[in-house]
Amino acid sequence: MTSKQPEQSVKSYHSKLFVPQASSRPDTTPDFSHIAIPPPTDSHKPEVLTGALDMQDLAYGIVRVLGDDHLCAGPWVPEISADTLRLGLKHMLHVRAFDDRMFKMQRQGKLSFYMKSTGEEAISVAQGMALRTTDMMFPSYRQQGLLFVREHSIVDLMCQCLSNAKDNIKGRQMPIFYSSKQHNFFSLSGNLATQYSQAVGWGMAAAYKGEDRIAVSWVGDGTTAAADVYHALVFGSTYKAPVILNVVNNQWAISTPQSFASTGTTFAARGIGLNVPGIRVDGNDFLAVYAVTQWAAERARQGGGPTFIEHFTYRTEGHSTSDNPDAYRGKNEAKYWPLGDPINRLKQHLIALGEWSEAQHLALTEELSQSITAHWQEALAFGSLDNGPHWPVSSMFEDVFEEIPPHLLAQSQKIGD
Amino acid sequence: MTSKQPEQSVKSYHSKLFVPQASSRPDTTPDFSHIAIPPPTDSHKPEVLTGALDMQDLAYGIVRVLGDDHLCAGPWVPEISADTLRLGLKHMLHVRAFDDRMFKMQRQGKLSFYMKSTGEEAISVAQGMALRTTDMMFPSYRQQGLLFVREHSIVDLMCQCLSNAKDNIKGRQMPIFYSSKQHNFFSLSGNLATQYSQAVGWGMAAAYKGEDRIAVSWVGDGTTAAADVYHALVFGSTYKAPVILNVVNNQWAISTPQSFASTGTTFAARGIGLNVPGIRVDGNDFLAVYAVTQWAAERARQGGGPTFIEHFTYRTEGHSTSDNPDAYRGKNEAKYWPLGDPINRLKQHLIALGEWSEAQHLALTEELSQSITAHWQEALAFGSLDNGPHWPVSSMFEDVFEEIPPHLLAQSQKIGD
Amino acid sequence: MANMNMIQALNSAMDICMDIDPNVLVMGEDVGYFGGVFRCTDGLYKKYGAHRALDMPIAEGGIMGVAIGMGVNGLRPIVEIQFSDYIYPAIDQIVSELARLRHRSGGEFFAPIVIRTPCGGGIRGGQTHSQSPEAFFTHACGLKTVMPSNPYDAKGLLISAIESNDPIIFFEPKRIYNGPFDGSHDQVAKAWSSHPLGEVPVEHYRVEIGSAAVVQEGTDVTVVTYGNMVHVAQGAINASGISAELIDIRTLIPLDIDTIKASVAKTGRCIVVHEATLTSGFGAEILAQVQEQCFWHLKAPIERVTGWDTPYPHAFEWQYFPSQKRITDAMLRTLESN
Amino acid sequence: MANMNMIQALNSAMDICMDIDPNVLVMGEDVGYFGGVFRCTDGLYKKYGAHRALDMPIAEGGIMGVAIGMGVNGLRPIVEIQFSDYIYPAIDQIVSELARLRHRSGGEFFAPIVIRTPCGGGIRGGQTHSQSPEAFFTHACGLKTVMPSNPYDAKGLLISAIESNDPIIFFEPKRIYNGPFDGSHDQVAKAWSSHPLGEVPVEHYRVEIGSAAVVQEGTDVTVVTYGNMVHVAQGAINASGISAELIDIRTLIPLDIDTIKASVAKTGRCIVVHEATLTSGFGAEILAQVQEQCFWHLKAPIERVTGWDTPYPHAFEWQYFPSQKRITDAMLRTLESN
Ligand SMILES: Cc1ncc(C[n+]2csc(CCOP(=O)(O)OP(=O)(O)O)c2C)c(N)n1
Ligand SMILES: Cc1ncc(C[n+]2csc(CCOP(=O)(O)OP(=O)(O)O)c2C)c(N)n1
Ligand SMILES: [Mg+2]
Ligand SMILES: [Mg+2]
Repeated sequence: MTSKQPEQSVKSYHSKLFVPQASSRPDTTPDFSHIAIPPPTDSHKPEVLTGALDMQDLAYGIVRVLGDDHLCAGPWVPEISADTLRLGLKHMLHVRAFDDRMFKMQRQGKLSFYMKSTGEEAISVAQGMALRTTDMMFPSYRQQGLLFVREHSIVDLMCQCLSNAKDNIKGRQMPIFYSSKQHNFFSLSGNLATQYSQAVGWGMAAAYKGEDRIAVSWVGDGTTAAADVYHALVFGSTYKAPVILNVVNNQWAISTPQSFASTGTTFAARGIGLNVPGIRVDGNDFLAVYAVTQWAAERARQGGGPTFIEHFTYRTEGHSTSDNPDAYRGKNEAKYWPLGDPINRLKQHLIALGEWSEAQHLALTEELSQSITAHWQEALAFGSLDNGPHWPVSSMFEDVFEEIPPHLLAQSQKIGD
Repeated sequence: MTSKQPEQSVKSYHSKLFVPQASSRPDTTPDFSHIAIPPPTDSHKPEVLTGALDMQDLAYGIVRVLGDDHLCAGPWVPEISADTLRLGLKHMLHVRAFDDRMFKMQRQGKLSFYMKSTGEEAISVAQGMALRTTDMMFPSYRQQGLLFVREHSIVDLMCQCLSNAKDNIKGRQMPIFYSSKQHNFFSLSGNLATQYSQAVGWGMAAAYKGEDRIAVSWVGDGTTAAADVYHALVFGSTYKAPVILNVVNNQWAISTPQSFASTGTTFAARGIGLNVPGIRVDGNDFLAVYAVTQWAAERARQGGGPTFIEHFTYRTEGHSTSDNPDAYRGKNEAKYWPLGDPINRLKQHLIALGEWSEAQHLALTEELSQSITAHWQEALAFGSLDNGPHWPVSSMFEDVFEEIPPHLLAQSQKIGD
Repeated sequence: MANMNMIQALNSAMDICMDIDPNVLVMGEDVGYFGGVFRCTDGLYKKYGAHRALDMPIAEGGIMGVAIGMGVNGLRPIVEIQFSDYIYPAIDQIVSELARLRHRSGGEFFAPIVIRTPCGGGIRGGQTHSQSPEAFFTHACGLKTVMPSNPYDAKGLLISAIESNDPIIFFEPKRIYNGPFDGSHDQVAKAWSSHPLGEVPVEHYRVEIGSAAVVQEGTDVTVVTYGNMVHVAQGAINASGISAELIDIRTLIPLDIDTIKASVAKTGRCIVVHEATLTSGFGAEILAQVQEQCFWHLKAPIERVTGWDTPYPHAFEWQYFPSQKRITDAMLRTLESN
Repeated sequence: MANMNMIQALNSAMDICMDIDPNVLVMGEDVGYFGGVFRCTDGLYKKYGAHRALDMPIAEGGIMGVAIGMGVNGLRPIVEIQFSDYIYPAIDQIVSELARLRHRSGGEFFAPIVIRTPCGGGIRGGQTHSQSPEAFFTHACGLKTVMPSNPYDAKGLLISAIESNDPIIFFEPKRIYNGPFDGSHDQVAKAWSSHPLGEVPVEHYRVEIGSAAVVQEGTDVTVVTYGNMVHVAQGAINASGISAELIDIRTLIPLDIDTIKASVAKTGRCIVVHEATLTSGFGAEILAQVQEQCFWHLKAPIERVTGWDTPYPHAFEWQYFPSQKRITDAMLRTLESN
């Protein structure tokens, strides 16, 4: 079958095509020094119904509250009690402990897959806390923090990851593809971005029904390129849907740097031309995220339509259990990230306020790690992917439709074959 | 089979959903008085490699050259001879005569369908003239003017509309879905917007090959909502593709006003957040369109990437032969359009320059109308949709693939059945 | 009862459902003020307002995404895709999201959406206004697929679809919007008033999704088809005098295979007709099921009469559109085969 | 000759074609610096540069649109869609544009694109990393659809695809990237070095698109399949001792029906196996063609063994993935049927 090679039709080219660069690759030293980090006092806080163009500066700056001195400053300082901050810190620590444990369990072969949100915990936790529990969340796969805020059972999260008999989605999806109607947490999709325009539709329905609930959705920096993100902006803006559209810019999309999606500017800027205000916020600053989310939620409830929020953060770990980031980015790039770690920053703030101590922190960390261990044992008791028990096999044919139609019934009867 | 009605589950709602309005409906009087028309001297002309954000004002203003006095003014006055202007005028008159004739022929049952570009002739004619013939065009369906500029045979255009034996696309598409590789005019698609990202890919290939050809594409205001428009902006900006991306904002998308796509701002603004400069231009001003196109082409050739141009114009006639605009917009809305008619404006300019006269205009109009009639007779001689001759029926099975595979051969042999 | 064409019947279905349930709304390109390019939503804007007869930006993918979110929030959107040729930008939201939502969420979430879309050729629409993409949707589990062939079924099926909690793709063969069309393109068009199924109850009724109709009984060959082609097949049967049993499946998914089986058990012969391209068209699935379930009854190979595996050509519309002659020839071949 | 797994074979095909022709380039999500999430484009970035192993934004629809434009401008893009489950956002550009361009432009324009995409299950990927959407593409005329089952074919078919002027969807069953997998998930995985077709010429060669392979001869029943399932079927045949003729179609469109016909004419019995969901899967088309063309040879109904009509479930992977047992049972049923 071997045939001779076709002749070379043309010589090689001298390409003029521009191809974006990465912040670092394994053979280069990470360098984020070009990123200007403004002090908290630099940004302004507009009225919630300000026109998108009139608050354009917020799309190109970085809204911050926690300064290098770990104290609050600037116009965005939210009204928030020390108790609430401590609760936020606890949720973040809890998420991190959960992530670490689940990741290890995957490495030990107990889970088929896992994805951490390390370094990004402030975003989902602060946002979850700034929303009302009646608000509907359409998350991507790195917002597990929302479920901690909404007090989802930890055991049940683990059961989902284990696809066992207690998995509320009946073993149908990979680990971390949570769904919880009870917590107004929409079913995760493996297909990136699809939930973004759905959130807009959900918000339109709320407005149509005259309610004041809002919808909130999240995508990653890489995912901003997807059509559904544009659809969300176009439809959201056209009908002034009560939604918050978040971009979690953690600098990487698997191995692809944000430069392949940002077009050399900020993500926050993208909404303005569609009349949607854009705000770039320090995603590792719990208080700033909280404040910006409150502002956007208020705008949505007042009929001002969507806000596009870029959370400037960093994906400290690999994309998932399936990749090794050292193969595509500079070693320890996270250490060079200029905005620090969200947990440490909130901790230092509370300590600076005299509301927290290293000892308390250690104790809480320990307590959470132990409770995670206990929950894991509890979850395992309900079964695991490899060893079961699972839902009955016949359950696979349920929920394709509301009622099982004859052809699926016939198939379900054959499965014993 | 009649079953009883289900009970009403909820009462009715008090909707808070925002729904955009039309510029007019049959029961209201058109009113465009909210549109600010700046004088030609108002805009500035930046260097071609200016950053998108640094020329943002051009996205919110209107670049104009021809003032109310029919004379040129402002920074965008292009270098252009009276001969070239007269040629432009001739092309525009030619397109209009062609459109009028084809429309009538459809009404007489000779064509299955037709679409006019009345009121928008300056855009395709001036742009076509400002480009190099080696530049590749990815048009929508209302840029027939480009083919007049590139001196496409008029008879052959008509043959396409007639699907006759001389139709270069072998009777395969509806009237006006032209394709001309020879004229670097890409095959029209019935699917809106798809050509937009293709143009970007074409431009990327040109850059990859080290050439300085550019690609140019067009969509309508309504079509801007389509995913492919976003794709074109994201990919075009990411790789700085040498392309010009045009939006022909003729205020309507069939029965839907531009307000369902513009999100309450200009279309030109949409590119800026993706680092693509946006320019809104008076689409009925031949000289302004010409100048802006030259600028964008130069930017693309110098490696500056895409420019997003909004042509502010008006669709004077119905969407196509299939609709009656009086059913959905105020009667004679075109008369209220504040930017006039492109042919008349260029004519008045040439007259003001002393380079043209009413008599010449009349003579040219007459001459073109006669030549169209002659061409129509010539085209008809090659056949018509209803009466043929057409391409042989078996040609239908060709070009599905480069070579006809066995299963299609078998089908083509059955067609005699 | 009243005389209605398909457009009026569909309009009546939507009107009734909107009147009953404020969660029902229609949305899509030009469906609001204008009432749709085929006028199916005419009058609903006036009666129910701009919020419930909702004009939308030209982005089928966006329309679907938004509709799903609305559905999750309790509404029952009826989405119009202006031509089924333009449904592809929405395929990801339909196949990856709408179809799978109930399953992937363990039954927690679902979106009760009807996607109405005109399909099929015969109107000189060329390749982008003539397609019949129904087979794509039948391969994506979780969707029901419906295509009525007359005003009575159109209204009854659409009401069932709107009231169903499953997502439904509702194809409307545009060539028969105004009258039954038996493929005789050179004859004067008939109106629905000339057809018994143009008599339509003005009130609410349902036609069950998943049940086929035996259009006319016969003994020698079973003709299985749907949409447009019901009338072309009927024309062929009548003109040829063959005693054929004509089955209008009406619903592709779930397919009423029992009705087909009973017929083929009787006739022993079967042809399947559709306008969509041959390869991997829904005809293949029907043929496969008949073969699997009626093998021992078959006296001749099942034949398919379909559109060709080419884009729908403007000039050769009537060579592409399956003709009475092709159907008759297939019936005869089947009858002669022994 | 060298020992290669599928990944290496595919990589070699791309490397050779890029070396010959500067118009060939690879593009897609993570295909550049990183070399693809399955490593199929590993090393090409280093060898040919960032311009020819082109990382791309996450927008499959945009990638396809851009690829078409490149193809029209003389390039020969090899597009990787990271998982075939994510090909749907690109369907409009594929079906409405890529597939129709040559035809609609009267032969003036075309885009010689290969879309490579990993498909199929067996890797605990759940419903969005396990799909087999090949049937969708077989219904859209103008596309060729290929799915190799081993390294030798993978390389030869991919070279043919890259050098073809027709658009080609090239499915790569990811479960067999690293070794042939016969469905025995509880056994130690085999490597391609244990399989004769893991021996691959290092130089340029082609395997013809549109030709099936008779994997092993047999007299009693014909098993028609492709991709993953070739190995599962082979396992079933070997374990059962049934004299089955195993056909790997390799190309879905155009289908080498002659090879299948010759076999069924001999055996009189046929089963069709694929991993994709049953209804309107490509098995229906194969079954239909066999029935149409071999009716008088058939001694038993043709059976289909396929994935179920449900999304691919995470927990029940091995109840979903067609097993040797299901294939053996179908062969036996077919043999017993008389
Ligand atoms: C439509 C689609 N295309 C591709 C993928 C594969 N994929 C999964 S995650 C991912 C990267 C996403 O990056 P980003 O949006 O930045 O989110 P992050 O992982 O950084 O949170 C890709 C390409 C997918 N899931 N869906
Ligand atoms: C994908 C797609 N959706 C819908 C249509 C139907 N359609 C044809 S033209 C049109 C309106 C386009 O309006 P606009 O973009 O403003 O262009 P104009 O007609 O004003 O030039 C629509 C909805 C289509 N051709 N393709
Ligand atoms: Mg990211
Ligand atoms: Mg328009």
